Amino acid sequence: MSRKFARSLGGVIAAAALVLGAAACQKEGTGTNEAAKCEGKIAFMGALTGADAGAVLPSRDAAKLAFKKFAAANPNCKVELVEFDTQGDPAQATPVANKIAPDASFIGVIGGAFSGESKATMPIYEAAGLVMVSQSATNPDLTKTGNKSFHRVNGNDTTQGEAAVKYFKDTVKATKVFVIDDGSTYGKGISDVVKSGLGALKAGEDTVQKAQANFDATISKIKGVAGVDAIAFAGYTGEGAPLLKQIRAAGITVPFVGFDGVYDPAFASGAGTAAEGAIVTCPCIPAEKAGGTFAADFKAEYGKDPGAYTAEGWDAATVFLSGFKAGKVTRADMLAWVDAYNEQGLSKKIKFDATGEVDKANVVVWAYEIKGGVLTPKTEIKLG
Amino acid sequence: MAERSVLLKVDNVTLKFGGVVALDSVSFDLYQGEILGLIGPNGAGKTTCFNAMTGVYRPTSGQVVFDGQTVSGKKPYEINHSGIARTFQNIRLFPEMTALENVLVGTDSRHKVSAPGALFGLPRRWGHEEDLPEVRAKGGPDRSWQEFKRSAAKFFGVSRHMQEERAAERKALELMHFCGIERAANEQARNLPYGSQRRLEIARALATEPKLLCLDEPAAGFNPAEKVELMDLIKKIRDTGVTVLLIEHDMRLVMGVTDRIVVLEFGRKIADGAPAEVRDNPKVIAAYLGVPDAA
Amino acid sequence: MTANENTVTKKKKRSFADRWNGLPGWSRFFWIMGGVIFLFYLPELGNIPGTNLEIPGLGFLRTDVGVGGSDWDSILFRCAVFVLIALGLNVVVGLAGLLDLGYVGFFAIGAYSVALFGSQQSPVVKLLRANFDLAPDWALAWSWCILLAIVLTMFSGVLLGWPTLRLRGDYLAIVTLGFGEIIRIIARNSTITGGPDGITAIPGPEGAPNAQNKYFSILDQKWWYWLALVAVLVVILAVRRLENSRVGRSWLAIREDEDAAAVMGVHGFKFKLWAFAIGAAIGGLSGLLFASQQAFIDPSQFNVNLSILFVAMVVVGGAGNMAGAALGAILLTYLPERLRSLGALEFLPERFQDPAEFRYLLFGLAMVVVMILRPQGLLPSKRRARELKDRAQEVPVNG
Amino acid sequence: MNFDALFDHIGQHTVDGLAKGAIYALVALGYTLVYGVLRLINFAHSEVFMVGTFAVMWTWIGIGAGNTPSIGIAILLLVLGGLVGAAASGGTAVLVELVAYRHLRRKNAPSLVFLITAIGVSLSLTEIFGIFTGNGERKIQGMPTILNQSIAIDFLGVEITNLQLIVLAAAFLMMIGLDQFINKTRYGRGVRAVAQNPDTAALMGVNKDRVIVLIFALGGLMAGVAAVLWNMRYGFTRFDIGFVIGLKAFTAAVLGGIGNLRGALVGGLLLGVIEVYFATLTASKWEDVFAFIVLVVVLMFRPTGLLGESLGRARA
Repeated sequence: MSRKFARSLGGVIAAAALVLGAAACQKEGTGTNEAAKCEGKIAFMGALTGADAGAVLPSRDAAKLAFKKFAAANPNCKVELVEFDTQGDPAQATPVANKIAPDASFIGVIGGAFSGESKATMPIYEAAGLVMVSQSATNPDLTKTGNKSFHRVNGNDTTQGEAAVKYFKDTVKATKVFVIDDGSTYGKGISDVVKSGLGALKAGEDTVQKAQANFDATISKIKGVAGVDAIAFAGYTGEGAPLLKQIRAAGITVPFVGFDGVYDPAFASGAGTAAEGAIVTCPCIPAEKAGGTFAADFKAEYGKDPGAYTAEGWDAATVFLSGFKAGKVTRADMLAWVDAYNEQGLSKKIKFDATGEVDKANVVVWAYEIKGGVLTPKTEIKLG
Repeated sequence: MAERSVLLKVDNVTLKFGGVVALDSVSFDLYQGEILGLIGPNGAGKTTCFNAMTGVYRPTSGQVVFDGQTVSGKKPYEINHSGIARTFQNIRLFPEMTALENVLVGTDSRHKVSAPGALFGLPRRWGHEEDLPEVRAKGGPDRSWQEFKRSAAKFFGVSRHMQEERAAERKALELMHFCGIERAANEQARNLPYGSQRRLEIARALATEPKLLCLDEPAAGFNPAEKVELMDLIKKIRDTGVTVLLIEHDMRLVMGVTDRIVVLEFGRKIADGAPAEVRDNPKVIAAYLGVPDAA
Repeated sequence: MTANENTVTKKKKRSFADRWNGLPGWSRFFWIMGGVIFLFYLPELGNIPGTNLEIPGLGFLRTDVGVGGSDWDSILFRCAVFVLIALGLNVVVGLAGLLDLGYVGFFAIGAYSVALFGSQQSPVVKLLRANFDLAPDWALAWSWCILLAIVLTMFSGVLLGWPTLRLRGDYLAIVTLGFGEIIRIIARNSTITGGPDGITAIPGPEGAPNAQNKYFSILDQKWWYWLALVAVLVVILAVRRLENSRVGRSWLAIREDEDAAAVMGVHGFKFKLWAFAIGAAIGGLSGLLFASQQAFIDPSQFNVNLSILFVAMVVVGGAGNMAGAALGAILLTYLPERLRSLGALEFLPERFQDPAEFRYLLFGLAMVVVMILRPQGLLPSKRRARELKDRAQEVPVNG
Repeated sequence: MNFDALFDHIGQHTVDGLAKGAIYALVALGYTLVYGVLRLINFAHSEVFMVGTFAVMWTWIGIGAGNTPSIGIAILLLVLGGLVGAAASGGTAVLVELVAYRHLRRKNAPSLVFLITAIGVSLSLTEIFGIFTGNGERKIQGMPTILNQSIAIDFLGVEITNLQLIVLAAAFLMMIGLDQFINKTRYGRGVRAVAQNPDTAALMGVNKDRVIVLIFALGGLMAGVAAVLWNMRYGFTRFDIGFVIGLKAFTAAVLGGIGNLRGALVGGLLLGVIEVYFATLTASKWEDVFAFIVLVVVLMFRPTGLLGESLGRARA
């Protein structure tokens, strides 16, 4: 009995010793001396892995390119772009934001790339006084919450939806439009604007699901409505490409208009010949129209053409980089800098209003046509 | 024979699976306090008859009346609550649970089992010494710990759930002792030797406090010495007032222990009577002709 | 006196569980208290609180070391929430043996009940205000939301269980899977739930999320972790009581052999329903904590893959054993996060350098390997021997 | 609920639904075969299908197939695709059995463990294809259109396209072939014997392991054929396509009665039709909800599916 007692007691004591008595050593001093040097980190937050990564990686690459060029031009500026992967999932984005927010070396955030993660994390950044500049979160509600941290350089879904309505009315001259969305925040947001804008011109609608693969039911529905002369799709490539392919295979040849969710080389390659002639609107300027050597530089760096929101990714990075150059190295200074920013960017003239939105008049919406499997700029849709 | 009360009445029970007739208008009575043997060649419908009685199958026609109530058509657990317990031909214990827990499952049949009761431990009772945990350690921290637990139980009172649990544990141990397997209480059921598993099944069935215990080939796989022990156990069970229905292949065992025998063949009853009469019944001899009587 | 005296067959090797159960009660008690203190210390892992000292080595375990990592307190919180889920699912899968592939549905219902009734932004709250003449800033208090979440999830558990628990195991799997999907699709496609946009401003113990909150702040997640930890401890105590009672015994009996249990008087359907309802309530509680901490939910966070991950937690850890289920939950939550901030593995070819990219592949392979090597899970369930060694001999002969 | 939209074109919707369901049915056979013999839900079967679609796609692209080749070449491509798909899917299925399940069976592991292993295998396969295809960006993969869709039959306003016809015909042919194989051949007898009673079958000299490999191969073969039909009809694949199709196919198998070959066909076709009907009545986003509700209702009244479990014996 006593041996057992000693053993049991010994165990308890040993455990306590392990916790308390382990060789403690002095922590390194982590003093934060914030000299006004050109120095700081910017976080890039978005889906870098996972199913939605394809929509984010091009803008990440553009931002990286901007940082690289800046570093080359300003060797005494020690700025760094740190990437954080959220997989586009709000639940994974909040721990990331909670890591970034208390870390004083971060001066700003590029992102969130998607609306959901932006919504989940912007109160955290606001509480920490960190400024966010998103390159691609398009949900209109994001700027309506009174959040002081959130800014975006891209146009929102309302603007794009209105542009699309205009395109249907003026260019396609459609009389019966079948509207399809994917039920996501993004897809539903745009399709609501389009549906109300079209009014009586809307002939039918359907909502597909994320990762849906066969659209027999949707096509069956389109065929059920007589005289459909245009189809609008608000969603992403994953559903858009197979949908378009199946629509064309079913012998429906009417114009197909997608939005920036399918502004993606994979949309054309995924849908193959069916994609020929499809229209994609995007509040993003054609890279070659963006002026400068951006498109060529991007291709030279990565060996591929710029994709969705590359110019915006560059612009978001530039907003911060010019701030660093102007000596804004604290969060408060950087926030003030971004609020007051007024420069011509690659994609548009960037000046944020009180809500963090760029001026609607400056948002450039382009219609692209898929020609020979490549998204080619067709026409700019001028908003009234 | 004095008039004895009928405990169970199998009344014209027929059971069909698709086109196959497994039981064909079988009728027999079971009297309070007797040991009845149910015998017959393989496939005669003995186990099917058990299943029809304990609610595993619902008879196609006819009924089973137990203790004045019709039980055929009721759910197995309801039939068990009304007082029939059984064992299985191919042992069906709860293999991952300890032997004691297996028996405790049986005792639960006689208690009200409710999740809120177990969770919140209400209602409580104060001041009864027999409810409190024992202090058994001779000294040292073990004793202090047990004393601490005892005084805690004294202070907070003991829930009815715990009282019943303690009583059930005592009863389960008694039953295991009764069946000669008390040493195995803390073993996992599947680690027990074969004979102990058979006995454990009997203990578990007895724990449900049955009026009628149905044993399905309890001696299968036993050696002669074990069979003798089992015969004693069955008699001991009957002496506690439990009526026993026994399916068995071993004629010596059946003849040695039963008061009366019912013989089935091809789903039909062919004989019914005292062991000696049945043994000499020409139909029974015909049925068993050429069939070795060992299992 | 040896501990094995009354066993029939002697074990050659004593497993951890045997050793643990062999310890005297008071020693177990101190170990557990030490463990609990350690759990509360975890947010400071590697540091000695109140000093500027650190314990070498321990800091390496945190997820916020290295580039691209996540906040350690948030991950601890997430681990705690998933442990809670694993404990709840363990009641259903491990104890009662019912394969529930739609557990995420209960998680979602718990999350939505606090979001829809507690948030100022929720359509339900707005609707109630408009129709019942309530104050313009009315919303259900957080503490009432807890009750609501538990009631709603229990109710939905019974609602799902009533028609389906009569089905055999494999059919139950697909039906529950469908249930999880239905909850998500409804949340996503109806306006009353906020649709795909989700719900923001979900309250916590200190009310709506606010940077000025003293404990449950937006920036510092420590208190959130401690809250979840308390919930975990309470649930462990509750489930332990059930597990060691005749309710738990009935669950095990059903799991082991449902027909035999029925013949022994166990009302199978009733206990399966209880298991479902209790499991659902725990899932709902964890959903509530998850939604409160995150302050924002949308339907995409509740997809089927999560359900499958939950089952994987329980089975990899060891179904039927709370410690196992908890271990599974911690490993499957923590490891991908730790792998994320491992940094580039420069000794590998360029294509393979980024461990973040491969973490789910590694995860899948690990699952297969663990299952092949240890089919019973990392910590297999083992019924604890009762303390009977003396009493067995006190029983009167011929009882 | 838009009843007009449904009833005005009910014939068309039915045909579309049947053609949609035929592919589910072929994949469902894989679940059913394995379940019928091993009482095990092979969750990795969805990835067996996914691997098939990729194999077929690479074959087509590899031999330089262009869009809509001449009819002869198209048939050749389809047949070649069928062979490659069957080989790839069958191979994957057998590999899963040999690498993962066999050890577990030897250890007599509980069925949950098989499930988790299957999920692990499934996740690994998905990730491998996700990482190593499409530039690591996990994009959808388009492929050449082998056959142009055209209307083959126009009967009372119901249009049946050539692709739908091929899919339906192929599904029925494979189904009949499999049925004959299981019921008429020596190998099939072995399968049925093991399904009914593995231990007795082993005593009677049936090589249980060989039978199990055979059923995995057969299930994979059916998934491979489903893959080539999928590629022909829908013309794309994606690393995570298996999950969506697998879930539907599994539902179909349960609906018809898992373990029952004909049940898989009935369940698949029925599920396709239900989906199209309800999508027409409401919107595509609700079709899964209705599919599952129908499943629950069917199971409540027929607890073992529409046709019951019958590859071996029906269980009580």
